[in-house]
Amino acid sequence: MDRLLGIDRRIIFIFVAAAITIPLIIRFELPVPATKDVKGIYDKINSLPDDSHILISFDYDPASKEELQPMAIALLHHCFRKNVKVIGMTLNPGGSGLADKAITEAGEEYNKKYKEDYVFLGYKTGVELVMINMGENIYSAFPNDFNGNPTADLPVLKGVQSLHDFDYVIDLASGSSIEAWIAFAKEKYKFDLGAGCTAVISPDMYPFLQSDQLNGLMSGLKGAAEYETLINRKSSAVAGMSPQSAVHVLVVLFILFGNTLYFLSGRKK
Amino acid sequence: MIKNREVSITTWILVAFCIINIFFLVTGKLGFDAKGLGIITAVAFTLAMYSFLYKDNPVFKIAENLFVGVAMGYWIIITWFNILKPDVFETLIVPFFNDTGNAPQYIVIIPTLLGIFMLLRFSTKLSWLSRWSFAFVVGLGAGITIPNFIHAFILKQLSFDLLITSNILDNINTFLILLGVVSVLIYFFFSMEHKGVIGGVSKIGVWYLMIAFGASFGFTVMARMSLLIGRIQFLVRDWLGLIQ
Amino acid sequence: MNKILLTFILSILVLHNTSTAFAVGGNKLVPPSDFQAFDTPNDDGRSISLRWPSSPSESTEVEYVVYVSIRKSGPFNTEVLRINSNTMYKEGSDSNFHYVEIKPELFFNKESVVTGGKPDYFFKLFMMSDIENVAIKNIASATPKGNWFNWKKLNNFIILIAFSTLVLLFIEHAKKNPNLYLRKISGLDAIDEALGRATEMGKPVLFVHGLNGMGSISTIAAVNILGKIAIRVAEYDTTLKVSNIDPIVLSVSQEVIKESYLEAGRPDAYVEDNVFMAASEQFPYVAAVSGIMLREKPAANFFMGYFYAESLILAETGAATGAIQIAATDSYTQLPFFITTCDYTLIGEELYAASAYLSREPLLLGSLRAQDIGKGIIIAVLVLGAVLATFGIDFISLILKAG
Amino acid sequence: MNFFKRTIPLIIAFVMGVLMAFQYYVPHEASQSLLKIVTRWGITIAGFAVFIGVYSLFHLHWNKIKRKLPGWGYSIFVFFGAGITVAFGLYNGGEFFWNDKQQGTMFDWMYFNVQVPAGATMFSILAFFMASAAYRTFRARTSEATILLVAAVIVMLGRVPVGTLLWESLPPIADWIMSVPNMAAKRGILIGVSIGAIATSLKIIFGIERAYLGGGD
Repeated sequence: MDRLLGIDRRIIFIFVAAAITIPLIIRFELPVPATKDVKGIYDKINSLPDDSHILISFDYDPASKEELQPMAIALLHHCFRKNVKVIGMTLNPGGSGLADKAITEAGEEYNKKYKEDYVFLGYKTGVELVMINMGENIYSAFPNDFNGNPTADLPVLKGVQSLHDFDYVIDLASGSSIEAWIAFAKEKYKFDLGAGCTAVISPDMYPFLQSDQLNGLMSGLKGAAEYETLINRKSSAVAGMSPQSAVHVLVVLFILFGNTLYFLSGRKK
Repeated sequence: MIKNREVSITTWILVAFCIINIFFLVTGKLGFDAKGLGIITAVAFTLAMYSFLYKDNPVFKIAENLFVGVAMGYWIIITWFNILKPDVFETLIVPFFNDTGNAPQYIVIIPTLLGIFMLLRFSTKLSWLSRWSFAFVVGLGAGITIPNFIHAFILKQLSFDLLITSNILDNINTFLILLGVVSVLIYFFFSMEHKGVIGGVSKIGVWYLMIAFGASFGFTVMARMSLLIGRIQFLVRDWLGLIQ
Repeated sequence: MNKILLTFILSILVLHNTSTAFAVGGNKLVPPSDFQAFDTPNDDGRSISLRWPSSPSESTEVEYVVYVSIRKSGPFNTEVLRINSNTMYKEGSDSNFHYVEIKPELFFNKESVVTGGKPDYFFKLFMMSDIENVAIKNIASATPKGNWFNWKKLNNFIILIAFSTLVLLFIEHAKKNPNLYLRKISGLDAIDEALGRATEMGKPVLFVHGLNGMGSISTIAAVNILGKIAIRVAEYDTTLKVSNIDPIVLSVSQEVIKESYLEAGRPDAYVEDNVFMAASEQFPYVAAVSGIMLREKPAANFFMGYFYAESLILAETGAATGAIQIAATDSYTQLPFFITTCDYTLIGEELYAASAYLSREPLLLGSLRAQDIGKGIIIAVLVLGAVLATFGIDFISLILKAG
Repeated sequence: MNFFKRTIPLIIAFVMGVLMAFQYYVPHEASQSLLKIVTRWGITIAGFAVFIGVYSLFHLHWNKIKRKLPGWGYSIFVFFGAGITVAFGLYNGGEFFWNDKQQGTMFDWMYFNVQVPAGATMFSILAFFMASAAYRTFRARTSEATILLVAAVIVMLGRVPVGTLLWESLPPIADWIMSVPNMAAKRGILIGVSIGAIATSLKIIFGIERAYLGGGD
């Protein structure tokens, strides 16, 4: 029995790789019903009239790309379909390239014009300082966009003076930026805030959902898959749900198996 | 002996990697351009990182150190183009030397100086000047934190839902939430011994904490698996082209 | 802003009219009996509040429109508001009053507004349906003024003052009386037990620092605990190895341990090389520390400070070598992994409490006590508030309403 | 000299802290302008922090190379990676760094084909270790750990599509765990941590907590 427990961990690694690769290649689809929290964001964007302004803060970097980039793309597709004006920004230097790519590619797909229908403001550091400065005056925080264009005469920002003027703000976060957005921006400048985050931090967000400080939450790849289902544009996140299911079952089996052996062997260390 | 085996494993993997890529390039599956070569580079880095799973090895270490360097380089350049250039260079320095139609904004001198002072932290003689900058930023942060936290994380988080309504299920949940918040707070209460009622409630607090940590545990497993799924999608789809 | 708002409103109007053009028939509109304008309280001096009582002829087909002018005589041709007549009721007025806040300066060019001081603004309210428009007779006027205190935030301000006083008081108190009571942290007993076992087995003890530098409270707390562990280790004559990732934490740890050995009367037993930089990057750190665990098989592992994703691999490797493991971290996302792989885990603030308990530093003790009182008040308020609210008394929720 | 090294920073922190805390309660335009200016300055100052990161990293690896510490050879790659990225960034596709940032340059190529894949892969390695830990070490040693593992298993299965297939009630139970016990505990933690953060901020403002000033007086 000890030998069974003491197998080389590399054998377990092979199991994991197989549990993910095989369902990806075979491709079987599982239903991904949307939860209430993801629907909160979807419904909010759906309710926005044409030419509303939506701010998306891409506060993640490549380390969380696989969870948050599909989410960002699904969200952008929904916004552009709804003819909403999209303003992007980031508080994470490593995220600027990913954000720029997502926003530009989605915009081009819907024949939207940069500077008129969407803009990427780029990166600023200082987290809560940036938020408060944007809350007072967005042109003060971002005098130029990512490509160096002065923001003061951007048509896409017409009618927006500060954070309060945005019809909706969404934070896509891999760190503690959602808390900062709540404390220093949403509560201070009063606007609707939704969030998408890595699954690691999403359990910590539930108090804010209950207190309505967040009106919706997408957690991890599953959240992205739900959003893809809602906008009917199934892509990499939905495709990822079958391997996700398979590997979860594998991990649960490992836990059960390991604990059974542990109890059978008299709980010795 | 083991070392020899590992050297030969590495060599074989490298050879296989080269053959696959040459095959893709020759058949035109990957273009001999920035995109095709980019995918090959990205795959090389992905696989180099995964080699850590076999054991810590030079390939992993080289890839990791390169990654750290590139990430730092990216941070420097992005900070230049997004912060220092628009906020300092173009508002203060360019108008000072060239007539751009805008007068230099001399007020920017203050934060610029404080920013430069901050870098003096590494000097032995002038490091005390860096304390002025840190004091400014840290004091500012502390000042704005207090009232905003009281508002958003304390007052807003205190909910006084009715414990008795017509919906029994709601009542139970409301009670469980109240019990949970209170018992967890009591668990982190250090001025009283955990005995008697306090001890009992703090024990309940531990259960709540454990359920919450279980939830975080499940979600963290989910997160890491999602990252792996994303990478395998990249390898199987973008590189090998096995799926669409 | 103006234009967009207008086109937006127009578009709604057009849509709206096509469907309801024939809905209203012949009913005369009864305008509201009153219309008031006043400076919005608790604001920065840009907005004016308008208030008027509801009218019986309100419906989805009827709109309220407000025009503004900077002269009492008009012309009133700048539209500042157009709403459905059965929306925007004043909160808590049971739909008896309408209430809106308007920032009039947004509707005027800077030049047209009289310079020097804030001008008076004049407002005219109309009730409009497809068939008729009625104006409310009186023209309301007000001047926006900036206010120097936001009374809605009074509760917040009182909390700030009260809590500051508490913190300062208790730190002073703890300076005079360092024996302030603090409950025993159960994980601390386990430390002695683990050190005893290491001594019996003649194997080293490994202390693993988290990833954060000296600026983080968790690291400071970890160093405090390390100092106490080092005293015991010196007394027991065991080997203590300390792995670091930050050079400053490294030198601080070396100092602290040297002092502890001196305090235990065994300065000769201190070996500087046992406190070392394991690596400078996250994953190499994992690899290096895991390597030490596998090679030297320490009898006890301590993980203290702030950890990130590496916690899992470290604790797993340690568990596999059969060491007693004790973790202490305030990194909540990593706690689940420590709890399932370690024998004892100090959760969150228990780390600070443990460091205060061991070091008896007034700064830590005092602020911990002040925080406890804060928590105590919140617990009392939560329980009392819920009970009172159940009986229909919402006094507590009113005074604690976030403004 | 002590006045400049010690007193002035404490005064700055105190004045800034008190000013900004009180500013929150003052809605007047003057107070808003102050907030705007001060946060604007803060952003600019924070921008310089990149150089602190640069210095720490390079200093560390430079020391490794200089002292020929074990594994010093790998440190060269840090300089190499940073060097070419910065060079491409400054070259800016032929426009050089004093012009606006160009799209699709070698700098972007480096980002998308080195930093993105390596960064994204880094933490996915943990997926493997998590599975192996599940097999070898996640044990229900105590009643606490048992509760934790049971909750984890329910959530893990309930949050993926396969959960419904295994048992229909699994997803609702998982949702209940998330929004009732998990929510309550996380709210308790949040309130406790916020009180701690407020206390730390107060100690900084009153000059009791000085760790941020760095060592040496």
